[in-house]
Amino acid sequence: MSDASSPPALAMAAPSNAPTLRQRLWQAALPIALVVLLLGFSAVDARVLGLANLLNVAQQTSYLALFAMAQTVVILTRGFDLSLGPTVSMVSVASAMALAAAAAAGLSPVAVLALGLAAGLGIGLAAGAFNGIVVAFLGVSPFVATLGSYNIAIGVATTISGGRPVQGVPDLFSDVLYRGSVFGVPAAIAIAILVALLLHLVLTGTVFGRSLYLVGTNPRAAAVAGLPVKRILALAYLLCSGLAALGALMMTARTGSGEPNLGGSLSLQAIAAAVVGGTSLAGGRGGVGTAVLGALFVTILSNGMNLTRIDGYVQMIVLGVIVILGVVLDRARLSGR
Amino acid sequence: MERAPAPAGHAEPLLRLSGITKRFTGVLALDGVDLDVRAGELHVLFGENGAGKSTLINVISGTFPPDAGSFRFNGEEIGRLSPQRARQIGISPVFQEFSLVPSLTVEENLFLGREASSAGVLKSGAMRRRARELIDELGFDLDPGARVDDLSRAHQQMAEIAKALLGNVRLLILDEPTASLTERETGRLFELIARLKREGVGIIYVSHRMREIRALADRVTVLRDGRHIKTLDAATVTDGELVELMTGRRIDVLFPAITHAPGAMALDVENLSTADGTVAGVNFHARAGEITGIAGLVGCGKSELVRAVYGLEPIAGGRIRLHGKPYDPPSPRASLRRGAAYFPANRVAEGLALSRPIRENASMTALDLPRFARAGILKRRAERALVGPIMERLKLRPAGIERAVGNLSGGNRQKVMLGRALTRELTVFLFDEPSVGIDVGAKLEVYDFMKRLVEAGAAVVVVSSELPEVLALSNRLYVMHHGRIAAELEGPDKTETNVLASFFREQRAGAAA
Amino acid sequence: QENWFPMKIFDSSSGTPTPAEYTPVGKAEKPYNLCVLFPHMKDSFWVAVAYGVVKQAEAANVNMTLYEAGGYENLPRQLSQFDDCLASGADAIIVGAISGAGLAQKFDEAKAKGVPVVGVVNPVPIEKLPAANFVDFAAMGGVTAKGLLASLGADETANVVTFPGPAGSGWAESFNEGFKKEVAGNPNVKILDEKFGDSGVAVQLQLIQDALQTYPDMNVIWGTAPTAEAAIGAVAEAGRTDMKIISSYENQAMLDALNRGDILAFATQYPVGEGAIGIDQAIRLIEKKPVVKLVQPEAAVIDKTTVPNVKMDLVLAPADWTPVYSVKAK
Amino acid sequence: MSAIAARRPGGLTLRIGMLPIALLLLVVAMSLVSPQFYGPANVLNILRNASFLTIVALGQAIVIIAGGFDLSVGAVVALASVVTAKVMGWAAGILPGNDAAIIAIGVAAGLGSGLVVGLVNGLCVSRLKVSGFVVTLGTMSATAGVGLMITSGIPVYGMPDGFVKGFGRGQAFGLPYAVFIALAVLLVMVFVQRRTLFGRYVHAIGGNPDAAVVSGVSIGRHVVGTYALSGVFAAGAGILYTALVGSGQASFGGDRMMLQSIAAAVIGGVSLRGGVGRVEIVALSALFLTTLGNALNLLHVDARLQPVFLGLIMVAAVAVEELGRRRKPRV
Ligand SMILES: Nc1ncnc2c1ncn2[C@@H]1O[C@H](COP(=O)(O)OP(=O)(O)OP(=O)(O)O)[C@@H](O)[C@H]1O
Ligand SMILES: Nc1ncnc2c1ncn2[C@@H]1O[C@H](COP(=O)(O)OP(=O)(O)OP(=O)(O)O)[C@@H](O)[C@H]1O
Ligand SMILES: [Mg+2]
Ligand SMILES: [Mg+2]
Repeated sequence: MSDASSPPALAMAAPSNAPTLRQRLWQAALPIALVVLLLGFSAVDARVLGLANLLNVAQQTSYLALFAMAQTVVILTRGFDLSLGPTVSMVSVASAMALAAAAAAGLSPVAVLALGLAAGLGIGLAAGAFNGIVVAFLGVSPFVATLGSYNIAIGVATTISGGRPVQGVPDLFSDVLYRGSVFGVPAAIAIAILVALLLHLVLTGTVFGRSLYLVGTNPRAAAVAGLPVKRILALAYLLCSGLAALGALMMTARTGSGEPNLGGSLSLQAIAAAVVGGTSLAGGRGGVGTAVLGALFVTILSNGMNLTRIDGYVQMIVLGVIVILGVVLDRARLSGR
Repeated sequence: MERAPAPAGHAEPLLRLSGITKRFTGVLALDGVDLDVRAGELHVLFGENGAGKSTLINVISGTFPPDAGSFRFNGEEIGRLSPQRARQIGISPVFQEFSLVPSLTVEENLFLGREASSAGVLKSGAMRRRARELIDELGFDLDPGARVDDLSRAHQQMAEIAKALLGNVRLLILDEPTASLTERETGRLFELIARLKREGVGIIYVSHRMREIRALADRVTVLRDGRHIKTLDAATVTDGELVELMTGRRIDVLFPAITHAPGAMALDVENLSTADGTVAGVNFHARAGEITGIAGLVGCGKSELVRAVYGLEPIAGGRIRLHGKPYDPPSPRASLRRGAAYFPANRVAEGLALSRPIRENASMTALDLPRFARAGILKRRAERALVGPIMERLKLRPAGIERAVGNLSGGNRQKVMLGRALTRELTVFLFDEPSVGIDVGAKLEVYDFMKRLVEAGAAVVVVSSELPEVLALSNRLYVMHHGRIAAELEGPDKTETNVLASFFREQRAGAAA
Repeated sequence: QENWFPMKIFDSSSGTPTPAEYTPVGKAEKPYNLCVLFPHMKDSFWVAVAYGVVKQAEAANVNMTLYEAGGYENLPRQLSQFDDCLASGADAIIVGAISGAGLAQKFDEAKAKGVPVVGVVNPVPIEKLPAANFVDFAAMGGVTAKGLLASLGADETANVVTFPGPAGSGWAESFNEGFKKEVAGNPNVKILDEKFGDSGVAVQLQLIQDALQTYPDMNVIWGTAPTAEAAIGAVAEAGRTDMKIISSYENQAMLDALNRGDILAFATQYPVGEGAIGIDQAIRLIEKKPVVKLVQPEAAVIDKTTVPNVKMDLVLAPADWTPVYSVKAK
Repeated sequence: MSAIAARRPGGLTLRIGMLPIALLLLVVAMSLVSPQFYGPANVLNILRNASFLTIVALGQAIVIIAGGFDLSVGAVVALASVVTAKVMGWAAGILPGNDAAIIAIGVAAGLGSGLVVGLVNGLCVSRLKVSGFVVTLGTMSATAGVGLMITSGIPVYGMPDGFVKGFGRGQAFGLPYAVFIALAVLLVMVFVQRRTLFGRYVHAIGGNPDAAVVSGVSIGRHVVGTYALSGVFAAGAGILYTALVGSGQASFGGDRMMLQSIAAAVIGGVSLRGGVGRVEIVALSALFLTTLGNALNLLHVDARLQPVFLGLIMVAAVAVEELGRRRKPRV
């Protein structure tokens, strides 16, 4: 048991193979940083830890977490999706137009809702199919492929909406997807938790999820081992855009209108959140946990800075520094110091 | 710990290591290792996979700083050794995992880190000439302008060796240099080694091939579990003793006696050509219950042949039949479904997902089976229950299937690959260089594994550059040359002389044409 | 800042704009906490609004915190900031909305919580809010069109390419519509093309250069302030002295350019005044004092002839003023 | 030996790539359709705009070839612009009339600001061992914040006429100075890539960092070098923009320039996995992207639909190249 090179206080902690207390602490570095951050902010303004604000943070996190999870699916395969933001805009506009048209046509509420959801998810999946086919079957690098669809989605979103918010979304839509609640949990949070659980099951418990990690770690080995690499890649992009579309529908319910610029800078924000949480852009490492953790981190940071009244430009600088520090912390965790 | 006594009156050895210790997370890779190497001596490092040979070499060449121990080179105490410094003082390593940059040319790689330049500007002409000279001098068939990622592993090995020999060499380190070379290149390398020894260069040599150790070694140091076991004089030690020191047990035979019982035709290839022309009009077949060997010089297309059958090389023409049924076009997934599996030579690039656990790597080829997944949902408990015993059976070390494959030694990585063969019902096994880089004990296990497979009625195809291996294992042996079958040898015809002769015949015929 | 007021406005609470004068209440009864949300602070237009906000908050002795979303592409961030304002217990929220429609749900939530919200500068659905002050962007587009028409000689023709701003922003489309509607019936004005694009000088410059090639007969450039800024150099380089440049909104560069004679005119909606009025409306709402529900500043086109009569301190912040993001009550 | 030589991938398109062909097709087609396209003023525009992009993309390409990623270039363009303008304004106050000195000080400050950001990027990447993507994502945000903080978003004026009228809008041999600067930068970079140790090491580090280390290449120095280069180049583009427009603007560059510079590099054959790419093709690709944008404008394509075409053509160009290049995997 006595291991000369490990710190004396911890030498008895565990057999050499199990993680030591110190390693466990590093494992939890990011969550600990989160708590420290929250406590720090609440020292400046006690409202940060108030129930109202915590709920607010949870709600804000749920959207970003959803998008970060979407990115994680493709980042696992060594890709990323630059078109996520514009896809969100496109879905928002398309679903709002469908909802408005259906409501105007006097369809039953269920039919209106179904039509809106179908239109949104449909166009989202179409974007995913485009990315998937171009990346997997045409062999174009994810950057170029999704930069292409980024431009296309922007064009489609502004063209079909005429560049203006799409009005006339029935209240019903927001009542369900925004104001609704499940056992007292607001809809957005409930949906995000549900998606997180399902995606976690998919990533860890299904052949598809396993394949994502294997393909991301070594695509050639995966191909030699007979995994349908192209199909897996295409499905990853499809799933990514599907999740993005779901997020877009929730955001549309939040705004109550179709917004041609809703996605704006979401692509990078979502990638950043995923990466800060510990997802590796080199593929094969990360998961639902890293995505959610990253989203929480970024959200708490900006919420805290807002509540403690830090100037806008200073916030940008702080955010930049913290993003780097977050990842340094994560690396320290990995190297298991 | 005993050492072979140094010849009297001999000055201090070229290299003297004492008490070298190196720890990786969770693994003590080197535990107080002593080693000395004299000028003009070839010193073999011998040990099982994971014994710490490569780690020791990495320490000597400045890649890893040791955690403890002292280092003297040429009579001088060396403090902090960096790769640059090591090269400057004449330590030249040939790494097991090559130190080549795939996107650069051979020539650019040869000079990497030691470019001829003035004021930061490269002197390309000088370097080109020097590279040409060196390759000619070594007698390698290597194009200095070729990009490394266009080369076969064998040619990459040549480039790696050439790289080490550029510049002033006082201590040459060769980590399994012949693992993917064939007889001819191996012969060239041995001539070179002899010359360097005459010039007073010290050589550290790692190999799992007894024949080579016999032929080359002056002294042998045996490592086990990161510890120095013994240093012996090669002239006075027997193979059996070495193997016993290495493994801690007796191993009498290297190749198991395999009872071949050729049965139904499992794989039948007619007039097969690949799109890139490396395989041209090959006819060949493999029967159930026998091992079919394929031998040939480097670049003859023997790997491409089985890769094409498995579905990894685009096919230009010809016909493949698996169990009598036409198979067109092949793809890895379909091959596995039909019971044919391929075990690639390059395990890092094509075989394994290094950062994933052993368990996932082993079950990778069988995720479509109901025993591992139903309706796309993994059965993780069943997976653990299946993979665990398989790895135990293959004597994976260290045991345990949740460790990342990247932390295993070369031989153990090979075992993980072999483990795949046991995760699904297979009838045709295509092995590409199955024993590259694995130790004697592991080799025996691999051969035993093949023996069990054929004796259970499977068809096994072994592609190998190691002639003794294919000769001993196979029932029938094909010799390939320039993408064609040069000979098919069976029974008493299947001798080393005949194989070499058929290379030779073919060459003469080629020259005449 | 006593000299800003009384300020000439339209009272549009009833639907029809009636000319009126606006005067603030002065000091607030208590140092309330006001939250101010802006789309961004990346040009002198929003800095001018901020100036009005800050000065009025100081004058009224209230606490004020200003958040900016970093650009029109960041609606989700503005939504979060709105939530943060509610969570931090603001007494009132003043919003320069990225998208009025997009924030509509938030307005309902604030109403449900009893927090008054005032829309400033950017249009918002007025029925959702207790008070707002903004000009109709379409009307502003129209104002600039009137300015152009007024400058045309009897037999002069105007071949216009419009550069309204980023597609999908809403405001760019509205300005453009208003402009087009106003010139629609006029046989002397022809709209050759509409070039949407990010409202940065570099992007606009490229669009203008391309347009100069595509439409050799173009003689009017109408667009955002960065458009006009970029146009000055591009037009000079192309040697086109006949080009008329009109900007749909104001900034420091526009004022300088006008004074130098580089541009024909720019429109203004008195952003400093709008910011100040927004604060005052919020205080009135908190204190339940009478408030003008919809204030519309009198938008105007400023050209060489009108510039001396304009109250410039209602148009732009002083050049030496650096934005502050929060005001503490004394 | 000859057999091997013959087996190496060949064919004209494979060696020079699809891009020059695509560019040629675009130019020919546009010249047929629209006479304004080859008008001198338009050619001038294309070349000038391509110059800005080329300069930024060359720095980006070097970073990517070394296995990194520079998201901060857009923010650096903006920062350098406002720093240059501010410093020139300040210098004009203390050295009235001495235009040459004012310009020199301003340009040095602008380039210096880019260098600082580049050094921070490089040091963080090499010291903290954090991926370039994350580091530059952070510095992008921080740099943009600093740029806005300096100016509050308000354009900065007060640069000497010699800088704006003389340099920014000046020409030599009928071409803007920016074109010559871009050309010079390109030539230097071609030389650096082909003929210098730095270029060789950048390729080696991107191609296989472990091999580079054991071969005795010091990684840190060269990684820092690539980011510093990228920062300085982006700053250079920012200064050129400033001279052209006549004011320092925090709105220059931005995400758009960042994405475009990476797109130019990637479409120009630089692999995001590192180790592969040639700067002259990157320059060609910058020219292609600029010409494409210009063509869509000249063709009167609706502004809202332009991105759709741009996206499709971008993907198609790379897909065709990829399908042509598709080769078997090697062991
Ligand atoms: N980078 C590393 N991280 C963690 N463990 C390592 C690392 N490299 C080697 N090891 C471990 O160190 C031990 C010695 O490995 P080494 O590669 O030196 O063995 P070897 O004698 O060269 O074996 P082989 O004959 O298979 O090449 C092994 O247990 C291996 O798992
Ligand atoms: N002298 C050479 N220089 C460069 N490349 C070569 C040379 N000789 C062969 N090659 C490359 O090697 C490829 C085929 O060699 P490879 O070694 O893979 O065949 P193999 O005989 O099946 O392999 P192995 O002997 O390793 O089992 C050819 O396509 C060619 O590109
Ligand atoms: Mg080894
Ligand atoms: Mg081979």
